Amino acid sequence: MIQGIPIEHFLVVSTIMFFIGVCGFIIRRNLITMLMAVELILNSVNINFVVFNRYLYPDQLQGHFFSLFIVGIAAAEASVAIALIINIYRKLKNIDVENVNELKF
Amino acid sequence: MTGYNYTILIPIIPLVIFLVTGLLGMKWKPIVSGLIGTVGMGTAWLLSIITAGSYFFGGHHAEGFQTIIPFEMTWLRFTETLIIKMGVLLDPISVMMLVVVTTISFMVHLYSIGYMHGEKGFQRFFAFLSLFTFSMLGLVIATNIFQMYIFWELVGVSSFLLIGFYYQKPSAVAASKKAFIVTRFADLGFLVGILILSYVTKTFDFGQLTQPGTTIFGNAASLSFMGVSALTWAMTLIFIGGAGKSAMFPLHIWLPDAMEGPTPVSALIHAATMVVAGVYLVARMFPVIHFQAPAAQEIVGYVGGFTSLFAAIIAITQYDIKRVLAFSTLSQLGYMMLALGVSGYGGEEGLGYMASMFHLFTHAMFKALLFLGAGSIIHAVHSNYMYDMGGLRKYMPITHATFLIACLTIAGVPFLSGFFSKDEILVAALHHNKLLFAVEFIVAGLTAFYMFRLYFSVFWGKDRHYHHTPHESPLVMTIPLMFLAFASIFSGYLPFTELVTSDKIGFESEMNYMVAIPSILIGFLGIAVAWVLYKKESDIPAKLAKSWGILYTATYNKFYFDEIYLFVTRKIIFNYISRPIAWFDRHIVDGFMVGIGLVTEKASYKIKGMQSGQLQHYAFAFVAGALALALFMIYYLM
Amino acid sequence: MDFGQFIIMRQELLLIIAAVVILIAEIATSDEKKGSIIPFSLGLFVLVTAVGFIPGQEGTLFGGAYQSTQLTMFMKNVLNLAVLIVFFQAESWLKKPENLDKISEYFILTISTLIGMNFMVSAGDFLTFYLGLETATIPIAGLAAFDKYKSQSAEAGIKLILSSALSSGILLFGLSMIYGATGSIYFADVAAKIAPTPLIALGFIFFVAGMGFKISLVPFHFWTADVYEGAPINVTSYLSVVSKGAAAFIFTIVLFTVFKSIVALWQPLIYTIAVATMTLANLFALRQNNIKRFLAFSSIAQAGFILLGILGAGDLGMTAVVYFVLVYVFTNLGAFGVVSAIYDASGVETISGYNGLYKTNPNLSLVMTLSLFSLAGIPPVAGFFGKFFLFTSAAGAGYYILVLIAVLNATISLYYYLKVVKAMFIDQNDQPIPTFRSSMAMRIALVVCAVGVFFVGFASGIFEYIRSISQLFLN
Amino acid sequence: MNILTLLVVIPILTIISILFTKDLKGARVVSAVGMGIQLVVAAVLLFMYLGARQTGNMHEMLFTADYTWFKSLNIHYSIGVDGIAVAMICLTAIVTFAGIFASWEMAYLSREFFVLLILLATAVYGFFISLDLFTMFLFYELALIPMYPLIGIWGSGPKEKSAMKLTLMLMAGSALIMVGIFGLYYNSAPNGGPLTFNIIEISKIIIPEKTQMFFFPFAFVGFGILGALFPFHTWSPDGHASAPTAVSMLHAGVLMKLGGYGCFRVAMFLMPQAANSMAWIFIILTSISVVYGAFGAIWQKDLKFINAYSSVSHCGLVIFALLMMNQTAMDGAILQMISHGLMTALFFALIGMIYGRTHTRNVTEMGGLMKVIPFLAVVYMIAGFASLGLPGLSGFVAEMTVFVGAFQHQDMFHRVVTVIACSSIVITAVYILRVVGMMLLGPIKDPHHEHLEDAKWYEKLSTVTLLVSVAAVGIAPLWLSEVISGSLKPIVDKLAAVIPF
Repeated sequence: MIQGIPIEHFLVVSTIMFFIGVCGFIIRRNLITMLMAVELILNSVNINFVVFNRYLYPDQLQGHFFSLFIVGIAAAEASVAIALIINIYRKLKNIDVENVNELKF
Repeated sequence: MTGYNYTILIPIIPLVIFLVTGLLGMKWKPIVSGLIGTVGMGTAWLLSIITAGSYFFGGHHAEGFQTIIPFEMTWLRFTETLIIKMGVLLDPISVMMLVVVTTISFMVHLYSIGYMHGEKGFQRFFAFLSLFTFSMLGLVIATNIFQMYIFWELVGVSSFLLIGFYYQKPSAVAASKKAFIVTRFADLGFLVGILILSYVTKTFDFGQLTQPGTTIFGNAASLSFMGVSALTWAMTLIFIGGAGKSAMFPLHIWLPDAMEGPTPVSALIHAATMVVAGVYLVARMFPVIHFQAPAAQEIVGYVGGFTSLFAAIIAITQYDIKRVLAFSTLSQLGYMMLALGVSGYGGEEGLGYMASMFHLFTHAMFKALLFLGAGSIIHAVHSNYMYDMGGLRKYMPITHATFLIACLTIAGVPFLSGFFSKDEILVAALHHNKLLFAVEFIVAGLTAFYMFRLYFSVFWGKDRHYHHTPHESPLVMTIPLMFLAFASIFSGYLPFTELVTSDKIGFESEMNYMVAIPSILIGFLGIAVAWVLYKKESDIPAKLAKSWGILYTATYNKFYFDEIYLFVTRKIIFNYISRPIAWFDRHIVDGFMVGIGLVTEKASYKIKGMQSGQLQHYAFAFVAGALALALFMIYYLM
Repeated sequence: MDFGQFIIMRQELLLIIAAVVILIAEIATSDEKKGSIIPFSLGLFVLVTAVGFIPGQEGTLFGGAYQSTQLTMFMKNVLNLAVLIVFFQAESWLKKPENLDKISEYFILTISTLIGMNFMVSAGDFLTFYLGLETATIPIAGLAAFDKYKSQSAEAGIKLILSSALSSGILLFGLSMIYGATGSIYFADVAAKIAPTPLIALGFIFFVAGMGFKISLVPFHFWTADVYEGAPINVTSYLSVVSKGAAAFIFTIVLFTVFKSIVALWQPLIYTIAVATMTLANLFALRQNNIKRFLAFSSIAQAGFILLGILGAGDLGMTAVVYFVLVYVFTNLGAFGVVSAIYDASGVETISGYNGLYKTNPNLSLVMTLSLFSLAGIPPVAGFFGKFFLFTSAAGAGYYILVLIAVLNATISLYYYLKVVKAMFIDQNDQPIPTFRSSMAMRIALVVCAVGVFFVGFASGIFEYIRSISQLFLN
Repeated sequence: MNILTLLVVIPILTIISILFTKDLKGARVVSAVGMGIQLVVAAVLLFMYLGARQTGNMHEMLFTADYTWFKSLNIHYSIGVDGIAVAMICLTAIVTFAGIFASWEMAYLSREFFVLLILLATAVYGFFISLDLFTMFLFYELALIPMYPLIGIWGSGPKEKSAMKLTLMLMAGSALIMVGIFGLYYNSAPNGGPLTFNIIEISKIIIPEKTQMFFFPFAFVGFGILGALFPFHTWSPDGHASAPTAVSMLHAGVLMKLGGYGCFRVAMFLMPQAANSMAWIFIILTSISVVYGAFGAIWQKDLKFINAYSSVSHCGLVIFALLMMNQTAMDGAILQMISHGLMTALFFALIGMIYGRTHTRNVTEMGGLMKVIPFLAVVYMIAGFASLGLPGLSGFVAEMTVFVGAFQHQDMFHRVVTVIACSSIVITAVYILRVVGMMLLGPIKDPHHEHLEDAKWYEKLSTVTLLVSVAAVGIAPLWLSEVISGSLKPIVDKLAAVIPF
């Protein structure tokens, strides 16, 4: 529709983004990078919402609105997360997730 | 049928005495208990005599004696027909037993006042005696087999209590335990027998069971288990019960040990009354056994015969006078059983039955006498062993005389009671089974021998060095002796053939000289041998014993039956059944339950690595879990 | 515009007002008088809670994005009550000097999350639901890291925020699929169009994963124990009761309304998760010595039990879940209250540290025992009734074997609850926790819990009321 | 107030009063008074019951009352008793009364002890009067849980472990019961209409056989665990060995009866067909437990272990008899419950008292106690006789009713196992006499035992109460047996109606 790009392409992209995000979250040791991975996931969701809305249900705006809210909340989440990461940095002097394992078993 | 209502008092009196002396006895002087007991028993004795008199001689009995039930109440109801009742049943054998039990019990009570004088637990002794008497009387007058079983058990317990009277003596405790457990084992047979019988007939009632021509056995023949008919099973099992109490081989082992009890107890329980309960039981069930389970009757006969021989042989070698008497009791009980085993039903055919009851009666008198005499001796000498005795005739004339009478009676010397009853048994055996007759004939000789071996070693022979000179027992002890001696002599003249018969109808019986004369002869032979060997102290017996070697040792050790039983109980039951079960329970069953807990706990430690504290591990589990669930859902549920 | 209609969301509005008032109070009070914010906030919240119980009006707002029914109002009241108890229990902790400058933060953050939860419970579409969910989650991360100077607290915060970010990402991914398949985010529209297609199934799984995170179901539960242990006790209790309760409410509502037509599809799924949750949590709980961590696993196991009620998929199931959460509020807060009181007084938070507690502090031990028995489902306390009705619900759907597994799990759980009881009553201790007297507020809270644990079960009226409003809601 | 409700209210009031007492003296007096009143109420109930039956009130349950509790689930507080329940209530009252006096000198945390003990009793009363499966289950679990602190706090030996094992095993049993109860509940209205937990209502319908076959094992084994069904009995030796006197008394005397009672009232009564088809499995298990328990007891040295194994044997006989499913055998089963309850309580009371003096429970370390503590020794001996089935004491009546009833079964298999079960009377005699012989008779082994004090008044009161009950049942069993079998009739009729004989 949009310049002849079929919906599948968007969805493939969003799915790839999602899994990159998930893998990044699982693999990367840096807390900030992990946060970024989460942002990837959220953005893949945004793509989904927008694309579904645009392609399948063009007569309403639910998807668009949803993605807007997601963007907003992602920002809030990121700010709190970064605040906590700073807190961790103060304690550990690094932000390597492997070191955050005092609580276990 | 009224007029016999007072008979209920006969068992009630000892019960009341038991309760009163048992609960309050501690508060009184000991002698009070003794007096109450004796007076009470005297009353019961009188009542029994009156009952017997009016029952046997109080009317016309041409068509047989009636069975009278003056009192009966329901005690426990299982089903519509299976009801345990408590009641009083009067028929010839029960009336006869009433007399036997109350007589002996009365005598023993009286005797015990002297014998137990100054013992600790004097009241307890009398309480137990009353308990026993109550139980025994209840057993005798039972109207149904379950009532009999109930009192049977009570008798067992009172026997336990009395054997273990000297409860601080380990041997007495062991003996009482043994007696109880062995008879208990036999009672299991009795119980199962009752169960089978009640299953087949749907009744416990003696009246219905033993009625001639009854139809309650209907299709009983068709019921069988392992190829043997149900009633044969039932009767054999019931006989096992009887055999336990009457100490038939191989359940005899408890009786010799039971002599650990005070001697009056031995006289009352282990000679005259309780041990004949088995015989009484078989007699009570006689019509059923005879008609419905002839195979069981055969067993009765052979077991009786074997026991009498076996016990007589052992008796020869024993030195403890009470044990000699105990084995003699075994032997005599074997006689009675054998007589029942060879008996027919009705009239002359039922001679064995009559003879058995007759012998039961006379045996009760002379065996009680023997025991009480032995008690008197022990009282004087303070030892049970023959080698501690000798020449006592000078010191204890009354005891000596009465003991001699008893020995003569048991040896079957003519015109004493034992002669008549034993003779009838031999006749009955001769008619039915030559083998058993032969056995009994030999036993008659052996009996005479071992009794006089005992008699001579105790009253003749060399004077021992006594700690203090033996003296005659007090009057309270010798009166019973004299009374029983009197009974031993004359009870043979009671017209038993007319009174106590298998079908309750009297018959005439003649002395069978073909049997009587040889048996007299063999009796005298036995006495003569004993005279030669034991009248004067000599080393012949010892030499003889040596020459028999292993056989003697085996006999002296009662053919090692105690050891076999010990092996079975200690080794097999304790070590090879109970211990493994206890182990199995602790380690396998419980171990399994505990194991579940342990495995859970182990698992809990094993999986702790899952909660590694690594955020990324969690995330991986999160995603992997979600994907696994998605796959599970999409592939399996859609 | 008719502003009168906003009365429908009065509970949320009241909370917002309360939060704002506390903020203003914070600004208005001088540094020396910060302590007085505590009684002020407590009083305010008592008021809010009380007002919540005034019967309200049903209705929808924002074109169906917000709905208020008797049931949701009741749920909110339960949550309010729980938060009230938590506040009372937090009083003595907040009074500590190191927390003096953060008092209002605690209240405001907590009330914020509560607002989020209220919206979540009242959600009529996935957007409101999502907003509520996030509002309810993000501030909690701040609360978890409340003890600024404790590394454990910081760790709890970071673990919570990152896990929750991931989980909400996955949840959203699922929601986007459901949106793609049905074309709507409104519950009512989605429910009408839902069908057992792979896309919806996938979306549904991701939704369950996201919710599973909040309710802490296996395998989405791993954060729970760490965060519960690291966070301050009064935050943990809040997390374990209020946050979990609210999530359970909305999870039940969504499953029972939106995904009603694919019930055959999700029942086996929930079954599996329930078994895994109960079993794994119990196995972990067995060997815990830190009482907070122990209660964390216990609360995971309890979540497994809640799933049994959900399996009932009907008004009985709804009733059972709501009732159980109500019971759970009193029960778990009773336990946490005691833990908190002891921690405040002596700093002990290990089970072995509780040895001999009964000798020195009998009343606390009794409240703890009562709560633990209620957690284990022992009559006659409320936990028994709560569990029984959950099981009734599952059995009604034919899941007898699951009920058996659940009750056996309850037996295992009894083992570790009894271990605590044993520590308090049986084990000897040379240096037991000294006798102390906890603050008035704490005592009030504990008494309320004890009374609740004792009487909620017997009071069949409560159950019947929930049943009636559930029936209203579902029909 | 309904007299049955009174049975629950009195103990609760007693508990509350105990909370207001200061020390041991107050607590025990209050408990004794409370349980004394309870005993009187139980006796009154018995006479009221007999009176009602005499006047021809032939309802299955008497003194019924019904209050709706959870209306939407149709849960009621529904109470009523038949002869069996009345008998069990009397048993409970007697044992509890004796138990209070047996723990007269419980100095450590005495108030808590009495509270828990009476709480246990309360639950037991509640269980027996319940007609509603829900309340029944509630009381059932309520009765189990005080065992943990009671054993754990006041016990001896490896008390925590034993208490835990006992509690967990019994709770696992109640897990099974719960499944059974749900099965009954959801099948209680086959023709529509409201589901019900009411036993009487459920008994009126016939649950499909397949359903029965599924739920019967749950309910039966669940209750069976408390009834010490082999192989789930292992909580019993440990638990009893560690428990304090009064707790052992109540637990073995009363609580284990809940198992047997439940087996029959819930599992068999409501699911007769399944009971019939599956009986053989459990008959084998129970006949094993009868013999096995007795053999197990022979080897033990600890008095309490001996008694615990003996309980396994005796309780096995209860379930064994129940499974024979005829009136006589079931009558015997109930009698056996009562008899065992009284007997075993007496035993445990005595063991506790002897232990309190000799400080050992190992029979091999004692001897000749008859001489030093004649009262206790004599009572122990009588209890032993009761246990081995001496006529005139309760054990005999019960066992004989069981054996005779079981042997009337038409099937050869049942009769053969009956004979096997019978053999336990010999084995019982062996272990009882072994103990009596070693411990009470013979010379005094330990010189420390030469100057022991004989029973105090409260100990005498405790033991004599039980002893008199044992003897009363044993001497005049007819009325009790009639009360029970009268109430069994409707149950047996129902069994007979659905089971093709």
